[in-house]
Amino acid sequence: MMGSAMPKRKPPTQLTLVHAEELAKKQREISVSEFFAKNRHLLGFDNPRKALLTCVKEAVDNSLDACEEARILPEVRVTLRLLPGTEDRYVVAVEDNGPGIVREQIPRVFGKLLYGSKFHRLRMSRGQQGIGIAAAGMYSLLTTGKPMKIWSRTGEKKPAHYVELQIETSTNEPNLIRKEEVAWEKVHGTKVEIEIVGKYQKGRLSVDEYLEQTAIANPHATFVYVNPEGDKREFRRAVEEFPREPKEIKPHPYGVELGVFMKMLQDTKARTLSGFLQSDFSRVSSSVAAEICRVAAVSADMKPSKVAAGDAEKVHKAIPTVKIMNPPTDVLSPIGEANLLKGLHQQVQAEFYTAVTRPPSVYRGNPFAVEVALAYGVKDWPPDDLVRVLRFANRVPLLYQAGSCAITEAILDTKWKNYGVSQSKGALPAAPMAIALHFASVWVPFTSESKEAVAHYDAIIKEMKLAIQEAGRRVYAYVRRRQRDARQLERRSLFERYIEEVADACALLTKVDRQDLMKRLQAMAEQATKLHEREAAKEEKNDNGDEVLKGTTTLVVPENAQPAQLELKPAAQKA
Amino acid sequence: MMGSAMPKRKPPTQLTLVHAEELAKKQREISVSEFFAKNRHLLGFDNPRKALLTCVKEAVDNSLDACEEARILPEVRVTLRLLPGTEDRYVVAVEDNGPGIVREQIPRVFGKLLYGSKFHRLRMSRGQQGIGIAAAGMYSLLTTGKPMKIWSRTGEKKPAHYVELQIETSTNEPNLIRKEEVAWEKVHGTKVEIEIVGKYQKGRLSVDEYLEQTAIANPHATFVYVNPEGDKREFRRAVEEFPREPKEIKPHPYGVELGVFMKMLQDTKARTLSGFLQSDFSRVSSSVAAEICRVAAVSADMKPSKVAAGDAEKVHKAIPTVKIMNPPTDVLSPIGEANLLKGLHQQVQAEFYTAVTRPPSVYRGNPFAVEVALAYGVKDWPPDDLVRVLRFANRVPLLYQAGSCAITEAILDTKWKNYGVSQSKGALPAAPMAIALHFASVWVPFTSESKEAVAHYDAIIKEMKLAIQEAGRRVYAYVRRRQRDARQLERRSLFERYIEEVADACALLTKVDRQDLMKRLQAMAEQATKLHEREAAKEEKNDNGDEVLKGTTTLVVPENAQPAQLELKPAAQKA
Amino acid sequence: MARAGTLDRETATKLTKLADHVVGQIRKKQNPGIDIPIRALSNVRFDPKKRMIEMGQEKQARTFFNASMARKFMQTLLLASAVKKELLASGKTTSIRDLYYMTKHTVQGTDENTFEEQDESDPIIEDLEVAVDALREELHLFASNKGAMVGDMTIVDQGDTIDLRRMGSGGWSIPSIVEPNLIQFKKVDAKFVLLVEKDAMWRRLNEDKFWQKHHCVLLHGQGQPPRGVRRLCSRMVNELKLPLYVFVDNDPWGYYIYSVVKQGSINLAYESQRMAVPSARFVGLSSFDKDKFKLPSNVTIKLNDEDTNRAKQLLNYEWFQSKPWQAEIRNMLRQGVKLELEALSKKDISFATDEYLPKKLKDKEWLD
Amino acid sequence: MARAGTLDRETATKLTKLADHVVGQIRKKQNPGIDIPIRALSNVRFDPKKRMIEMGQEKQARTFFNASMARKFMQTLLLASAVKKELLASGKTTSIRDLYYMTKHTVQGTDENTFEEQDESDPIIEDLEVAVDALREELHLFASNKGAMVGDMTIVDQGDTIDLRRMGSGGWSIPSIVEPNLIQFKKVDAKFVLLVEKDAMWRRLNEDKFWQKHHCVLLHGQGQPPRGVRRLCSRMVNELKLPLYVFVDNDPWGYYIYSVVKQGSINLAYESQRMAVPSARFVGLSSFDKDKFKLPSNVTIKLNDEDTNRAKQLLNYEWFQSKPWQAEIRNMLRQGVKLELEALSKKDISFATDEYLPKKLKDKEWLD
Repeated sequence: MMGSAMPKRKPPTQLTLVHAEELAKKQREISVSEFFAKNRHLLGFDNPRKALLTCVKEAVDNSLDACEEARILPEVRVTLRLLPGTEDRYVVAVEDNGPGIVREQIPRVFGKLLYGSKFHRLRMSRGQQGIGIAAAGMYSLLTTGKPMKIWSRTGEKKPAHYVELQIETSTNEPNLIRKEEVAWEKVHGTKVEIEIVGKYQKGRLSVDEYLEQTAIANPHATFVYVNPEGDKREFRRAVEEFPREPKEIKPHPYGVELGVFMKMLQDTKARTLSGFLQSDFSRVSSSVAAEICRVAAVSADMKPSKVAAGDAEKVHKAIPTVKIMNPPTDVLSPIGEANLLKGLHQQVQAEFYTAVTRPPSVYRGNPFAVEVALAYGVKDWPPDDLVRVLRFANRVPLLYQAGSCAITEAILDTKWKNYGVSQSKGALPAAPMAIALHFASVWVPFTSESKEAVAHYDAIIKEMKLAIQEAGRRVYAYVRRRQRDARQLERRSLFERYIEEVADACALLTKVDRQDLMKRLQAMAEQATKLHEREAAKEEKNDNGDEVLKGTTTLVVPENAQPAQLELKPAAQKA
Repeated sequence: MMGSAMPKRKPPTQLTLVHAEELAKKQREISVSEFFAKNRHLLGFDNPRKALLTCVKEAVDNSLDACEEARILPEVRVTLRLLPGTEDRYVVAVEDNGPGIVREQIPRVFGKLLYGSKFHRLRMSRGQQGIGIAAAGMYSLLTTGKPMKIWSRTGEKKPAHYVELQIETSTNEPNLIRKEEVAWEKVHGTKVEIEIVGKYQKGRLSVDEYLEQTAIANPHATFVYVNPEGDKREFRRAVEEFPREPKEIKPHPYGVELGVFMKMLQDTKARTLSGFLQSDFSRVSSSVAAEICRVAAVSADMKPSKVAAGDAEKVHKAIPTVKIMNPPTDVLSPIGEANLLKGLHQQVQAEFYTAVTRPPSVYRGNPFAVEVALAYGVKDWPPDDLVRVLRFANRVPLLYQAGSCAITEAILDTKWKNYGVSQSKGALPAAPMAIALHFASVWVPFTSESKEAVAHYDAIIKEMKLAIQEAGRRVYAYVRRRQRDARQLERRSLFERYIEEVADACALLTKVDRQDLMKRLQAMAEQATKLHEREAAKEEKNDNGDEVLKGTTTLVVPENAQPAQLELKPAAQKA
Repeated sequence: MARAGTLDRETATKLTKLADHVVGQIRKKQNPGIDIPIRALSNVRFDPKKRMIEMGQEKQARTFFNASMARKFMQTLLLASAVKKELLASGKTTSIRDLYYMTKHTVQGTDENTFEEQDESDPIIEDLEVAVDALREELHLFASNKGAMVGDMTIVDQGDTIDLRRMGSGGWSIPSIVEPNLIQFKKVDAKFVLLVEKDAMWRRLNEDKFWQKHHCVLLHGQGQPPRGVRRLCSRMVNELKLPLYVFVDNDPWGYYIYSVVKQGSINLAYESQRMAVPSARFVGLSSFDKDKFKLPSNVTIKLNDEDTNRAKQLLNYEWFQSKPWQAEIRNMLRQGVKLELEALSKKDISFATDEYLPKKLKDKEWLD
Repeated sequence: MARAGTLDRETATKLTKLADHVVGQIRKKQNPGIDIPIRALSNVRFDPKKRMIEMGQEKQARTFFNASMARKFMQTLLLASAVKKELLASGKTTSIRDLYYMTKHTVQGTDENTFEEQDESDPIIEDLEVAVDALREELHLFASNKGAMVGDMTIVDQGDTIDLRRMGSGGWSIPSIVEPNLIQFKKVDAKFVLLVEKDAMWRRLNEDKFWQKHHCVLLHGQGQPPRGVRRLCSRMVNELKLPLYVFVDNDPWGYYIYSVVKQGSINLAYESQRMAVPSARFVGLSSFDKDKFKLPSNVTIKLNDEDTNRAKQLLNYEWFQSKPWQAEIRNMLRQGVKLELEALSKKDISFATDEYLPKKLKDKEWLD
């Protein structure tokens, strides 16, 4: 059919033949390191300033993850040093008190892309893809040619190891340059030093901002930060408890795609379809498995690898029609309403704080939870300024690409006018307000490997909006309560204020005794005020402002409170 | 020092020890297919609608690349078919008249990520990373579990091969399901069929739009498109010549980073530093190499692998101080001003067209060229609408992520008010105008693997802005000329129009003869108009509008021209 | 100076009664209140027999011990006492702005004023008018002086006899208060009253001595006629039995001016009894005049959106339901243009005096 | 009807001369043009001796064969011929809006009108006034009627004798054209002229018969006084040798009204000769009156930004350079408040009549 539709042309057959084989000779495999070396902007190494931040971020993420897996309260030290005589050569050093890394693993963890413990499991952690810190090393190699330096020790009775290594991009394998046992005062922990071409600048999108926000989302961690000017800042932990330990989880049946499902059927160790559904997915009991097979009209006892494509499709179609419990709550480790509120309160001075942690939900078979903390009435707010948004994914602050992040979209999409906050079309709301939103999941769907923005899944945006709306309702309740308090005060003195005017006018018009009239009116005013307080109480009952705030994690700062005097006990906590 | 800054705490040593080793056991290598299967939104498979477009795009890109390498004028047929009885299952078929693929290569080309001929060389082509078509197959597998079907034939005397295959994600290797020789009426060419979960919708971001724009950027290709409703559209080629063949190139010394430079020193086959500089880089003659070594104060005869780190750094620092020619023009294959203008004229009806191809420039060692075609006075333009932007990279239209693309930024950053076009702060200009910008390079720095936006390199944005500014100046010249024409026309009739009124008034006030006065005034009006034409000519000389347009690739459409009557000979062409 | 006549004594009594009622309630320990007829659209109706817009019977109690009303209650009594003491007692009149200043003072023990802005006192004055059933003029309050009058008649204004036949080019400036105790009509030779919307047309007609030739009273209100002009028209129609003709632009605003003169306005419905002239007749301009009098097309002005909307509203008003009026308004909408009085000058500077008005009156070509 | 007197014949001659000049140029094959004195700030100056704002000597030639001037050239001649034919010849007067309608028609062979909007004809009328050196009133054009007058004087208006002592509460409505051929002064017992900004205060003073007790002429201009009122003041001052006192609000607008009455305005500088009254005196309100007359503080109104900017501008005007004026304006700025005439009523309804004005006049407490 194409022949008739297209103009006839004698094809140069001979040339083509040669060419197809020539072409074939050029085909080659590409190493993943080669790929990312060429595409390093994908990993957050777009420019020197961002590269500096990305190096710090990847190292700190690894430190925090390691500490948490080992149940150690993290103490992380970040040092930035400008090499003397240069304008753009920095040494980034990150040191933790984590469990350390066993000698044999050090080269691959730091010198190989797509290597790690976090990719092949569904478990909430900062790192996910096994790229981060090795990519920092690769960037260092590309820009300065210098190897990474690693110190690590796993315990009191173990020696400390010192390693220098480079990644070999053409093979994606580590290249060990030096290794030795050294003396190190730390009992356990890891330190990494990377030399890169970078640029240090304070303010928005800086290492400083990243650490401030990291402290908000990790109130159980202590950070010490020395910037290139030698200034030291310490962010002390606000909470002495460990966060709940995140657990590994099987995929949830909702949202698993047909092709993936078919592959799982081939790969499973289970011997029956029913057993496969129970063992390879979370929240599938034997009765749920039976119900799925019944709806699909497929035998529950079939050997999974023998399930025909047509039957697999029937089973896959049956899954959404069967009610299956949401993934268990305890696999995620949200920051928690009280801790998130404390974190925000330490960074932002405001009148009113509230926090909401949503129950977990599911997207594409992955459980996730959304938390929002909101500070309203921020001090010294420039008029008409848009709300400040702090984005977090698995406790990591997201600084870049706000515009393409689902968190931004959820805030934009919320009808803020319903909560008494002004908002222009398509813009963030304008109010003296900071919103921190934390997205926690066993798998965060980032829009790129540089992990700067959460992708737009409907299920995710819906949960985010529910959390934001709840926080919005509370802000509105607070604003209304404040207005009501002002009204009540006024009502009390209102009648008394006007008694003299009314008595004067009546006396002038009717010649009655002014003093007598005033006495009578005053007596009535006292009565009336009481009456009005009763009415006001009724009115307030209709206005569910207080009802909204009751039992929520909310903190109202008295008007003249000194920050130091404040006791940080949120008004009430949810169970 | 950390010990003193942080609160003392007894570390749980024993636990840690165990943990470091436990952790080590969990470390595993990650296959690149596993990585992208999980992160498939990175490759453009975010949702069913976009997935459909991405499948078509990857297949069409491959077809066009193959045809061009074999110097065949491409004829590509795209068919979308909705599987009967379903709402979201589509079969995408793309068939070309290219050179075909030899049998042995078919599995790896279609069934392995990061495999291909285009990654390891610097040469302008559509595909770059060896991911595209295999990723489409992987998406098909994930959503429908169905294999890809491939037909290919390399010449008249060769048999046609039919292959069905799937990618094995855990190993990133192709899994052959069926292979056989078949009868095929095509003498040479390739056809691929992929079954996916998708969504077809017309309008913005559709397959239709993608093919329309592809036709603009590939005026030498013919496309036949059958949409799921069975409607057939044909985009006939507008040009019968091949585009200039792009050439492979060595990296240019400007912009090569220190780390990369040091690695190249290790890997080179050259025996001296001077030889290395000449053979492994483009545009380095022996005298340029000598000058670099002289500035660096490093011996030109050193064996490259023996060059110490410090010396390598000196040489690297010397490179930017030595004048080196820009990469050769002929490695790139720009569309060309005349062809780009023709392409735009076929898609967009307007009053004025102009096109600018900039001379090649360099970013990070890669030559690139920018071309802009602009249509002004687009017909039936909704008032106050923003300009329409068509983005292209290596002849491929970019539909998504306009907001994060360097092309958009370059247009936003241009001060359109200088060219008589209104523009709000931070917004695109508002005018009945379409701008097509083509970025051509041996290596396009996309912001993500889904190849939707060009990354923001200063050198790139600068070139883009220069091209846009040149086009903007021409638009302004055209607008001024049009205004001037209108003014002249008006001036001619102005005096005559009022003669009667003036004569009437004078006659009424002074009793002179009305007819006599009119005759005198008419005679004077003729004189005056001539005088004014002289003055206008003087004025025009000062206004360099025509000067700006002289010698440019520009087309002005007469006001009442019928599209069919138009002869598409641009006014003048640049050498 | 005005004398405190019977009318003023009656008004004073009304105000005293208001306060008596309040004092009585206080003594009975009831929440003291003033009943105020509601001045909203909901309490207004068109009486098709009387052909007037009138206020209904609904009232609202303004009580003192009610947080949202306390301040207004105080203000109502304050204004009532000021009117009695400062104006009725002295027989003087003043403007509503002046009364605002006179009653504005600081409430003792606060930094609050009895009134903050004139915007606050103006509606309370209207409340007081309806609450005690006394027109603004009876409360000795005047609006701004607007409008002038000449004609075949003599009047007495506060004792001064003024011959309106001998007022030159300026005319007698019509005051805001024209109640019978101040203004009386004498030696009336006029056969009708002609109310002109614009002063330029009035001046043209006066210069042409239209009133002399046609024996009429000629007055204008500089646009929407003020209370004094409307009240004077109403008095001439009722007391002298003269017909009233209204001469306005052909646009929705002109229709509206006519309709207010004729049946009163919605927001001042309580004044209709004394202000409205249900027998008033509309002598143009009409939307049919352009054809009838062959006016050139470039004297018309396109209706804007506001005009069109306003005209469509008028179509629905009860008092514009007669067939001729529906035809008139629909014709304007159909043509999409309006016409100003000045358009008549296009034919001839004295076209209105010499042809247009004489023809309209002779042929009885008015709308009712 | 006005008679075509000497003045009208002179004006007609001026218009003819204009056209003669144009015809002469055409015959000499020169580009015909009309010299129009420039009415911009650049061509205006304050004459400190005469104490008037006057127009300078700069002129611009408006020629026909110039693309940007052709239309205006045509319009100027068109208006000149209409004034002569329609107004001067018939002795009638009209409004500038009317003249716009009268001269608007389609230019033959085009769909263009001679004027599209009144905005186009108004400035051409002003051009014509200065080009032929004839005031608007001499061209038989009037502005809107505004303002009223009573007082110890009789006038003759177009032959009608009007006793301003017997005008009741309304007064004589001041016409726009008050040239001597129309209005004459008779039986003048007044000793001075009092021009009041607001009609409410005028009414108060009239009700209190201030003019009777103090033998004066009392007039108001309803805000910024219109041309008729200003011209009448100028004539009374020049012909009857009466002093003029100006009584306005204490705000920048009040200062401005006074300054226009006294030395003319910048954009109508060419009228100063006939309009301005350099001897006019400002009797208040002054920014010092609040203390002097012990007015309560809540009658003041805060200056807004526009007030403040305007006051600062006035400080720089040549005609406000005298020490007392600088003190007056600076005191207003320092206090940050303004004061309306109504504020005087706060003391007593007739405070202005009985105390304020008598004291100011007796103590000669005016500003000059």
